[in-house]
Amino acid sequence: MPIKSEPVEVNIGPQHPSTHGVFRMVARIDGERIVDVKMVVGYLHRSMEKLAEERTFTQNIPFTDRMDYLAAMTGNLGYCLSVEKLAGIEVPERAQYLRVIFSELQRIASHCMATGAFINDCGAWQTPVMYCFRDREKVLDLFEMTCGARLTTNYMRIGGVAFDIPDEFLPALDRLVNDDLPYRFEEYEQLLVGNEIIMMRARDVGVVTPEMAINASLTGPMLRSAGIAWDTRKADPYCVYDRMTFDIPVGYNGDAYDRMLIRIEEMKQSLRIIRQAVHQLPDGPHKTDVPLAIRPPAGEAYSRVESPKGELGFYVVSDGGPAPYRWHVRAPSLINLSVLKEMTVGQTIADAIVTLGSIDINVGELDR
Amino acid sequence: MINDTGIVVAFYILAATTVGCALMVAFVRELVQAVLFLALAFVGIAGIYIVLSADFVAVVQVLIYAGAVAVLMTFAVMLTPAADRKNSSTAFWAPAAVLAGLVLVIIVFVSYDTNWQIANRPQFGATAAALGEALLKPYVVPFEVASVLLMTAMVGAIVLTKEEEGEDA
Amino acid sequence: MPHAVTLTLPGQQVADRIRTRLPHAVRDVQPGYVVLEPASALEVMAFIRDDEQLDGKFLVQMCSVDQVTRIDVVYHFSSLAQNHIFEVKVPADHEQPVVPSISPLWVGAWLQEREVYDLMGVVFEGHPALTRLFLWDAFPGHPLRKDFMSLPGGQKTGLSQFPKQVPGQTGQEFRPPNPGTGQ
Amino acid sequence: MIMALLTIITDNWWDIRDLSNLSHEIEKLIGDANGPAWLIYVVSGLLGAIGIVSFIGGVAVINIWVERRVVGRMQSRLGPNRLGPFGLLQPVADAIKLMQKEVLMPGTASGLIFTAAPIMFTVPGILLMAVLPWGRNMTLASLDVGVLFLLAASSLAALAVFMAGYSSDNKYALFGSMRVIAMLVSYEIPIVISLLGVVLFAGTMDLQGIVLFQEKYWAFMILLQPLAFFIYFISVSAELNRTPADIAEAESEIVGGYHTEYSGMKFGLFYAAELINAVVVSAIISTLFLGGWWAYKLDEIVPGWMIYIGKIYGVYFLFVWTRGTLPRFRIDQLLAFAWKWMTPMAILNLILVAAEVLVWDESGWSAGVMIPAFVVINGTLAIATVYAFMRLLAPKFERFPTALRFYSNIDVPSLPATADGAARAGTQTV
Repeated sequence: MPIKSEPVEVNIGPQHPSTHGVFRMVARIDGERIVDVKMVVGYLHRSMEKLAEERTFTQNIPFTDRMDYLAAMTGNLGYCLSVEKLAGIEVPERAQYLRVIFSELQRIASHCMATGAFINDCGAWQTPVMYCFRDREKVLDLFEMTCGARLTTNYMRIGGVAFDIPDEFLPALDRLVNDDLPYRFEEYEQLLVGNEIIMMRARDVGVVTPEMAINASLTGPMLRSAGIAWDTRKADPYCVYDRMTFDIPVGYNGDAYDRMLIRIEEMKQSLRIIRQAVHQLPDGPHKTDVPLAIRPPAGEAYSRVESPKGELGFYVVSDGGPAPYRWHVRAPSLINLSVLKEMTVGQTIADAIVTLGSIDINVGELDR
Repeated sequence: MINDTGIVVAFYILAATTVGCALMVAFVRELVQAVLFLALAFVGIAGIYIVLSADFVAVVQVLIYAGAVAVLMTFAVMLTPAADRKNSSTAFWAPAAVLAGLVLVIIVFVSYDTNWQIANRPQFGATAAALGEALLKPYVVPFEVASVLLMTAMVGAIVLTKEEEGEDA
Repeated sequence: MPHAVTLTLPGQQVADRIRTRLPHAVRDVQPGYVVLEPASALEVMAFIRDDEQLDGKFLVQMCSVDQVTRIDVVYHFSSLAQNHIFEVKVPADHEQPVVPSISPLWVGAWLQEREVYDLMGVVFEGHPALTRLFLWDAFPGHPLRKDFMSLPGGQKTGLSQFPKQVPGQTGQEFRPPNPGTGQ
Repeated sequence: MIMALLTIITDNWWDIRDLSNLSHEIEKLIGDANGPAWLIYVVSGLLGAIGIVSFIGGVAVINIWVERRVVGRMQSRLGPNRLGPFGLLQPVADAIKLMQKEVLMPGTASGLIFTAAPIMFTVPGILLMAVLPWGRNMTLASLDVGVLFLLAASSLAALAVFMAGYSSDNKYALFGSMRVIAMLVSYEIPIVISLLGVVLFAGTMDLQGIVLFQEKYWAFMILLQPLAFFIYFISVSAELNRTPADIAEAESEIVGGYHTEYSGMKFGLFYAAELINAVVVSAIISTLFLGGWWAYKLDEIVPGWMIYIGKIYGVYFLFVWTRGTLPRFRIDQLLAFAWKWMTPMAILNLILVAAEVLVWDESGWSAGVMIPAFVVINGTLAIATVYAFMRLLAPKFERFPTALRFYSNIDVPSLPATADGAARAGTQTV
């Protein structure tokens, strides 16, 4: 007579070391296998979209830092681009190059964090996280040097960048990009990529097929790991990305291991972009003068940016007043989770944790 | 040799704990506690072996019984549905008590009947080597038969569980 | 071959394409977007996804805008193969907004529809698990609506601060009593 | 009498190189003062016990510091250095913090088992210490079934884990304990068989005997039995549930494992027991494989037990090293690893050793020839078997991960519209 075992409901989160913030996953498991996954979000919901309706366009910029607090620069950039598109503002060359440099630096910092946290979910007792944090600190020092803040940078303005870069920025950036980080990434390559245990833990875990990826509108490393070569910087080049030559890493079988590889490769590509951008950095004003309470013409605009988590879109509707009439953010973390059920049902809890780590969600952006 | 008082005292303590645990196994309410008392009884028996300076058998007793059989029992207990985890009293306790009383009487009678002599043999040397010799020299056939029996038992167990999985899949 | 830079299809081109299959599905055509008839919205969506010229297989994003007289549900579709993007709106009544759910067609819409329902109150028929996403179920009202916690006259919150009203009239009922003074 | 005892200990402490000197001295002393005969056993037994328990107390405290410091250095950070010089008082602070913490017990927990579990988890660790040889004849109890005694004591841990898991009546704890028991039981077999290989070679099960064997034939056992060492090290690190096998308290999965509900000194006991077990196991490894207190000519100059402790911390560093760097296996990979890799390899090793011992006895060649021959043969065979197993059993991953494809521009294949989302509608409760 087979042993009768009824499924047990297990709560993973909201206060759990490996859910990257207050994200709760209620998994019903039968023995080790997961039967059903239900996710509960909203613990960090600050209703930013309502608040933004009562502040001027410039006052809304700090909101974008607090959404994806690990990739503040790309958040700022996305919002500023959408308002500039709405108001038809021209951004000087130097500001565009600075924007590219800083969003690529932010991508390195965020991917460092993602890789470290992912390996930590595989169980490696904080050692890789410490290495990744050490490298991330170097990038954050550069941010602090220019805009005073490490995490919530609030560096971009509508029409350009808040401050021009100080004199010691370029030599520090040069030292970081040419002498330090390339060897760090090789170190990751040797330590993590060939590691059998990680291959065993991450191979064929959380697999996404290309069709499902497109249908579930996944973006960023999730889409590229499924084998679809799509990158907003290439498809819809904003700022001066069309003058940069870089490659898009694309995976084969859409599992957690491919996503990790993609993130490490993307960090290398970012280095390439930064080198080219620093090489072509022109002089000139870093910001066009835009009135503080800008009143863009009534209308709507949607613009998107390739943030480390995926495609971050801003849909801004204005009615001619100083405040946006409606302000919607396309959060890649939330939409990348729509396939969570396909990826985890049928696998064990340990795999579910690894899958969640590989999606690299950021709860600030998820809950907005 | 420590003179006899030390050994006798040790023996009585160990005997008391073993019998006490065995009784507790029967009477304790919680089934899981019963299993743990069983493990304690096994360790008590190993202690008695040590008092008889049969060290190899004592260590093997701990390894086999306390280490493996007790864990097996716990798995068995864990697999029983939580409802009847209680050490519920069955209706058969009357006949069981009679039977137990009968066995007790027989033991007491036999222990009084035989005339025990202190075997004046020298102190036991290392028993492990002697056991090894005995197993492989005079008693090698029963040793091999026993191992074959164990093997068939294991294979049988695997086949049984295998079949069960077959149905579920 | 995909366009070098993402092309935003003009509303007119999208409308003509839709009209070839469903003549009277389009209510209004604007330069940037197309407004659909809510009744036949589902067939249009299916057509958008399966048509090889529009090829709207990738739902970029969906959200809702409260236009005081009606509520617009805004969809952005894009075709990764041809690298173009276009916008479609489905209007709904302001008091009881009901819009057909596109979750059977796009898996990505599951969470986004729940979010729109949670924050704007638009009911999507056909969505298998339409519950609140961020707020707790007993939350009164839908925050993103313009008339949420506003004067009975439906005054737009906008930039002007709330005029000092009698407490208990506009949302003060959610404020816990002040432990010190007790109100 | 006390003064005489003190003089023994103080003036020629250098000579206390092994316990036997001490017990002879005491015997002579008690003999002169014609005390009762049994007092000698009691006093020397007591001395040995105090020695070992204080060693364990010291080890449990020092190891907390060693582990945190070493893992800290591995992670390019400093590790505790605030309290006391180099943070040496940090473990003391931890101990005090744990002691003064309130010990909580879940209401529905069965009290007796709940309190008995940490004790039962610590006792085997300390029991094992009695059998280990610290000096030439400095062993508290040189049983001639020493190795078997080690296995028996370490098999009790499975029961203690179950008691902890079951009695704390918490879903996570139950998961953790069930996983650990499954692992302990399945890793016991490779341990037994690999130790059997060592015992076969040394001929005796008495640990002191094994060390003397290594001294007689002038070779560490690890050279003669590399495969046994490899299997034993991995299986025992799984038994201790340290990384890469610390699924018991896999914090990223089920938080805390079987000691989730414990707090205060009970948790302190669990934590200390884990460290003590680690030290005891590294002591066993250094005895069986690295020659215990004997180190070629060194043990004439330096007292045996100093070399021994040096080796213990050497092996302990290996454990800390693997703990600091390797990610964790999943439970089913771990069990498959135990049954598919460890057990067959151990049996293979046993067969090889038996054949070699037979050849050695029958042929009668002198040890001078046989020992180097065994070293060479066993070395190559060990590497060969591990490589063969890797080739045979390794999952069909490509040896080198498929490199990513690089696109200079976007390229999206026109895929058919995916399977209708409606099919998924029924089950979806996202």
